[in-house]
Amino acid sequence: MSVDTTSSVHQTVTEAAAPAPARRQRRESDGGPLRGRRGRVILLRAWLPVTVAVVWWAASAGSTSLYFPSLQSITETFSRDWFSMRGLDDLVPSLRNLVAGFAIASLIGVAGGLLLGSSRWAAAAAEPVVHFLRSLPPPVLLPLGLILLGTDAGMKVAIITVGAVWPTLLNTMDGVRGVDPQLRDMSKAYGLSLGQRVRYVVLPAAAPQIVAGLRTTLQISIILIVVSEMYASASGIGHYVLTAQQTFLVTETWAGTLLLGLIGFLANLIFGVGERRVLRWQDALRTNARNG
Amino acid sequence: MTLTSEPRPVSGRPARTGDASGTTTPVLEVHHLAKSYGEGPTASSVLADIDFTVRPGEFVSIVGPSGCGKTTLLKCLSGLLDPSSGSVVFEGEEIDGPPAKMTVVFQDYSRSLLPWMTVEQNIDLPLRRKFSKEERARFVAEALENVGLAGTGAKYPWQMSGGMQQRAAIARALAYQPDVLLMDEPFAAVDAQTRIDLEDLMLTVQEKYDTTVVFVTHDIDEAIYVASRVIVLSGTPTTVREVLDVDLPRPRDQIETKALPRFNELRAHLFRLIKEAKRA
Amino acid sequence: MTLTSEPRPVSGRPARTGDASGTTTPVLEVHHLAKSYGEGPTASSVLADIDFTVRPGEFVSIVGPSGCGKTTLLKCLSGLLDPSSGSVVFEGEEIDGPPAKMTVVFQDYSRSLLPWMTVEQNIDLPLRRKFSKEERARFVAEALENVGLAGTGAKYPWQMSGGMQQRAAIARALAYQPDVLLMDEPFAAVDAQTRIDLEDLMLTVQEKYDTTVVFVTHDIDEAIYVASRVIVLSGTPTTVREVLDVDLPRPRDQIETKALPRFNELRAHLFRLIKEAKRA
Amino acid sequence: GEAGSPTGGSGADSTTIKVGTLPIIEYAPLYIAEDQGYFEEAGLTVETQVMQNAAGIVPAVMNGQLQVGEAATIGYLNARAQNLPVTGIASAAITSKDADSDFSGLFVADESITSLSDLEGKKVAVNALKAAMHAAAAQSIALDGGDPANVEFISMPFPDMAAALERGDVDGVVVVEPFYTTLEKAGARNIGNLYTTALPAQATIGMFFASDAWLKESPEDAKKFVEAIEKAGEYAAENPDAVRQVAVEDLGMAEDVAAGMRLPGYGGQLTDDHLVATAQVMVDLGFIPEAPAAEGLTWRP
Amino acid sequence: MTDVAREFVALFGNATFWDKFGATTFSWSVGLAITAAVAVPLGLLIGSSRVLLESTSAVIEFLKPIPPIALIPLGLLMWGPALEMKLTLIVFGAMWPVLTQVVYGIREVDDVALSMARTYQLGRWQTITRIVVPSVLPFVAPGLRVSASIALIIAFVTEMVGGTEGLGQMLVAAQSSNAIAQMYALVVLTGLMGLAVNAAFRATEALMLRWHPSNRKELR
Ligand SMILES: Nc1ncnc2c1ncn2[C@@H]1O[C@H](COP(=O)(O)OP(=O)(O)OP(=O)(O)O)[C@@H](O)[C@H]1O
Ligand SMILES: Nc1ncnc2c1ncn2[C@@H]1O[C@H](COP(=O)(O)OP(=O)(O)OP(=O)(O)O)[C@@H](O)[C@H]1O
Ligand SMILES: [Mg+2]
Ligand SMILES: [Mg+2]
Repeated sequence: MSVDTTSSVHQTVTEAAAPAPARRQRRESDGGPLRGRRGRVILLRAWLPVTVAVVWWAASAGSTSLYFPSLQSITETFSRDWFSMRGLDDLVPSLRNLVAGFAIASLIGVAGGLLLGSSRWAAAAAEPVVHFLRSLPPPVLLPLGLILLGTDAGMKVAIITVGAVWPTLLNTMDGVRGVDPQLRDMSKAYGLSLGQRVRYVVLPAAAPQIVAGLRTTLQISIILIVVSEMYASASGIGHYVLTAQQTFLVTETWAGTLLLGLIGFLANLIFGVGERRVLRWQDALRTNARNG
Repeated sequence: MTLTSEPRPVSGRPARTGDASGTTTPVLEVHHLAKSYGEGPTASSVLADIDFTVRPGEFVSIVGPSGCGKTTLLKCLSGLLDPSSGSVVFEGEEIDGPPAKMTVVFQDYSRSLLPWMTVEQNIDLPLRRKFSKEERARFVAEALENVGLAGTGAKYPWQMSGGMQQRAAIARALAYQPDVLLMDEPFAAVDAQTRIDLEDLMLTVQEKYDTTVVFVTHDIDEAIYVASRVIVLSGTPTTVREVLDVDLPRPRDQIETKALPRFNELRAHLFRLIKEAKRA
Repeated sequence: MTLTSEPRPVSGRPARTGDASGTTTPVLEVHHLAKSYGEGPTASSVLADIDFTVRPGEFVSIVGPSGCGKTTLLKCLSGLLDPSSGSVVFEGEEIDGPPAKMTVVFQDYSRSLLPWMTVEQNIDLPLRRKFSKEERARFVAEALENVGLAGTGAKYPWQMSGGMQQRAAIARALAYQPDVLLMDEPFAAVDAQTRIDLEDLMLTVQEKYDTTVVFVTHDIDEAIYVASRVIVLSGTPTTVREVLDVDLPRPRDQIETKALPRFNELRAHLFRLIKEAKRA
Repeated sequence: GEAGSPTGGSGADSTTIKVGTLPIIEYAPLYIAEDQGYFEEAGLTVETQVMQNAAGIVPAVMNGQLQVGEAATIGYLNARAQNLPVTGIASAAITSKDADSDFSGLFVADESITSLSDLEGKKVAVNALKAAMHAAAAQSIALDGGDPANVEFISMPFPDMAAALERGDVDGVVVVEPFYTTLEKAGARNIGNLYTTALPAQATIGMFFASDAWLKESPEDAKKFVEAIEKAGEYAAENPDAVRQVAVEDLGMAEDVAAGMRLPGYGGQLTDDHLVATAQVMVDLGFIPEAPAAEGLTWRP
Repeated sequence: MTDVAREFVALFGNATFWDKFGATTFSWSVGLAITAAVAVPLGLLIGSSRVLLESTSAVIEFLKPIPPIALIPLGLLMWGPALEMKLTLIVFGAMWPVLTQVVYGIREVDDVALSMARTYQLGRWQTITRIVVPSVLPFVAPGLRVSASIALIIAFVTEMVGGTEGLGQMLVAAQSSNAIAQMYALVVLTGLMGLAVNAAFRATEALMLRWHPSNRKELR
């Protein structure tokens, strides 16, 4: 069950107008053994990436194009550069910065969003600054970061944090503002404490929106690994990609890009596990509404 | 409320000193209450000029045509809405936000339960600040039992029928043990028999814990059966059309009380009032 | 439904050929309907084995204790839920998704209205595929008028009281002019006088357009007053406990009909049944 | 000319050439050719496209959207090392006349660092890694007897270097004008003039290149362009004030800064020899595994 | 500080500035419009079909973290420093937040409202436009605001690195000629542009989401 719930919740929408026989069929096959269903889900998830990879591999085989090397040579470079000690040297600091930057951005985003979402005063005071800051290109912020924070890892974490915090902040803010007024009334009428309101009412109510924001924060954090290593770096994935780009090492650039994609993919898998935990009730509710 | 002696075990509230019709200080006073929604030229006036008082331990019903402002009034009483003018005084102090000793059963019950918590957790949540863990477990179980939901505490609200959700919301309010309980059409979604049981439950609770209850209902029999007074609203903009003293003997009984000629008189009178109010 | 002659102006449905108690083909047949929620070991059976039929133009009430499965049954009848076993046949064909000629007034009225549309737009929305612009404007206004909401069409649902929202949902269903109308406690949130008016409105509509109505209610008087038959459910798992023929003369009248001794007999009988059902 | 778009005479028979430019003083001949009307005389209309580095210009030239690009010699050689189909056509700037007039320098703040080889074990900021300034600094350190492998080079934008040096984030910074003057004024010490140290006299440090396809297709246009640029180079070598004027008018530099700054050398042709020598430096430093083939590094009309 | 302010004011008297400003604003707004036009329907499509969602999730998650900056050389190779390249990169970089938000928003559609749609035979189109889209709007709004600033950032960066017409070019020139004050004047300008766009979004939202609890007039 847990495998397909994240997405199957959307079924209802299509069902609203789907031709009836299709619905009936799906329901019947749903009754099959769990193993079969899980197998189908994996198949469903894998067919497109596998197809893309195969087509890419075939189409690029023996490529002489300078900017579009064959997938084979990319994967060879990939395993040469990333499955090695030197690879670890590049990977470890980048991933550490990513995790730290994402974690801090999430915390600040949620906490700040809660504050700005619940207090009109705070929002009025802080919003102009927020929207000003979030429009500054990180490559421009970078020099500022250098000046303010020096060249060590702290600066890179700060760049990731500052660049990636906004989606979570905005989503939390909007999510908190959108909490059903009926629930607010209920919390007041029962004299729930501030902590209880936040923990049991506001956060769960805004959770779907917060989680959506966190996804984007995660995505931007990974992108910002590269930007944060644009300057003042001598190692790291971003450093690798940028140096490869500057020195026209096209295959290496592709290999680095591939790595970023992989990191994104894996990070989202991990994220999905946590998300299912947080939104379990919502999944259950939707599945329930569908199956009745 | 301060003249009392014998403290009650559970919520520590003092026992009632006299009959509900006695001369104790009112627990709730509504003075020239007016409320309109919106501002400026688009403002629509809902409550015009409402005045009444509720004595401690009293059971007051409020009736009035749909849309006349009963929910609005209850929200003002509970401090959830600020009146446009006039005031609500609770235990001698003007209200400004919901008092801790008061709570509300909302008309829109399905949206006042948290869908991410089981029914048990929903009921338990407001008790956390007031009671120990054991007490809470007992109160939750008792409350569920009382509203006929024993054994369904582990369900989520959205796994329950409309009537069950409504009863869960009532159970939450009962377990909270407020001094003053405002209820907005709390039995609208339950069947006739359950309704009767719940009416009697409310009478028992009110008797036992001396809870003050303000009760909005559309059911005229119910309004009379449970109450010591019925406030009839008419509108709009809404005013108090009449305050009806329900001079029926206590304890009330579903068969006997409703068979009394006086009951039928009150009933007929109330019905006429509402009919007129609606026409107005 | 195909044996008819004289087409009706508005929705093009044929006029009724005989009395509701006649021998026409049923419009709805429920065969051995069972429904459980959940799957595997955690499944909970709600409806056990339900059988009944509804003839065209008939007004059927369904009563039963809170949580027995009335809403579930209505959702199965409307094709919103697939039965776990058994079938629902609508006009001779097994149902598989909501038929075009049928609609539902949901118990959870506040969530069935779209908050981003005014009440007028909410009512208008489903009419767009069926009627011209002028017709729609007329039907919307008529429907609002009928439920006593004339002049409030420009409000958003969340600017209305609970009872007003519920009436708006009813207005939407009426304006849609379905052949079969399923209503789930449609008057639960309105005051006594409005309720009476709406009951009579439903009888008029049903009479005038020959609409088939299946009506869930908790009000026993209401169940009898409006219906030609009352289906009593008991549970759980729920079965049909009794189907009561309401042999009261038509046209019905709020005072006269309810004063009939037969009415009181039926009432008492029904009450007993529900009481027993609840105990079960 | 107006910043960014020196468009010349637009006669009916004039050919348009788009040039990807780097907004730095090394490429002044382009603006001078425009200002002096050399392009117009040759029947060329030149449009410029300001970009940040060779990594962007090279693909745009390969694509054919730009006909000519500017690159530091090292950047160009990097591209050639990967066999990209571009070829050098003209020299833009060469090393300054002598060490004293060299417009590149390595600045330190720490008293104890007096020579380039003292930087071993230290942190040095350059504007980009494996690029011109990095190579010049590393080679200069090597020539001073130090091992550049023991120097930690990091990249940093020029404008931030002064602050980083002051804060002690880095021990040395590698700059060119106008940052040279800024640092000097700020009291930092220059311990080595890099280009003149690292490279042979008159070596090309900035150059123009074009795609092989375009050179094959329109050798006539290329010829006209090269001639105009070379003429402008000579002019620049003789008229430093014209260069300073470009700095102010086309690059947006402040007038006082432009007036006082050191300039690179200009003039001369692009020759294979210079490129081969520079490529050897890159190989020595380990920037590229092997030098690109010597022939075909430059195109002559 | 005063230098920055002076430069800032000076910008407005500078004809080149207005050209570049126009170019940046144009590509940004067109890019954002395309982003919305692509991402919203795509999100609706993917989000409302389990098969599509499951099938595409791996590929999408893979593409999302690819920095547009890494694609600039490829873009230049294919289009040169032209508007197409800039728009492509803007759309590629800015579509993900909107897409993600739409996919999440679809889960929030009330099932009672959907049941209503089914019984009233609203059909797929009406269901999507009248029920799904309005329910999803509160999710799209912050997504679009995030995308707007990402689009602005990408516009700037492609101008800086990829040499397309716009303020980014001015920034590069300012940077390399040590015109620090002008550089920061441009930075402040981007921030203000972001601020202006946000205000525009707020106003539109207040109009389109009038019904949403966050915009209902305070009831107290
Ligand atoms: N989504 C669901 N998941 C699991 N169980 C459910 C769900 N919906 C309803 N049930 C259960 O099914 C039973 C019948 O529910 P239903 O809503 O049909 O009752 P009802 O007769 O309409 O009651 P009421 O009069 O209170 O509205 C209840 O016991 C309820 O707990
Ligand atoms: N948020 C709001 N904004 C504007 N008008 C509102 C709002 N809430 C209620 N109203 C209006 O105020 C009036 C009274 O509403 P209220 O909910 O208090 O009525 P009620 O007496 O509780 O009715 P019911 O019995 O139907 O629940 C109604 O006419 C309604 O339209
Ligand atoms: Mg109300
Ligand atoms: Mg129900």
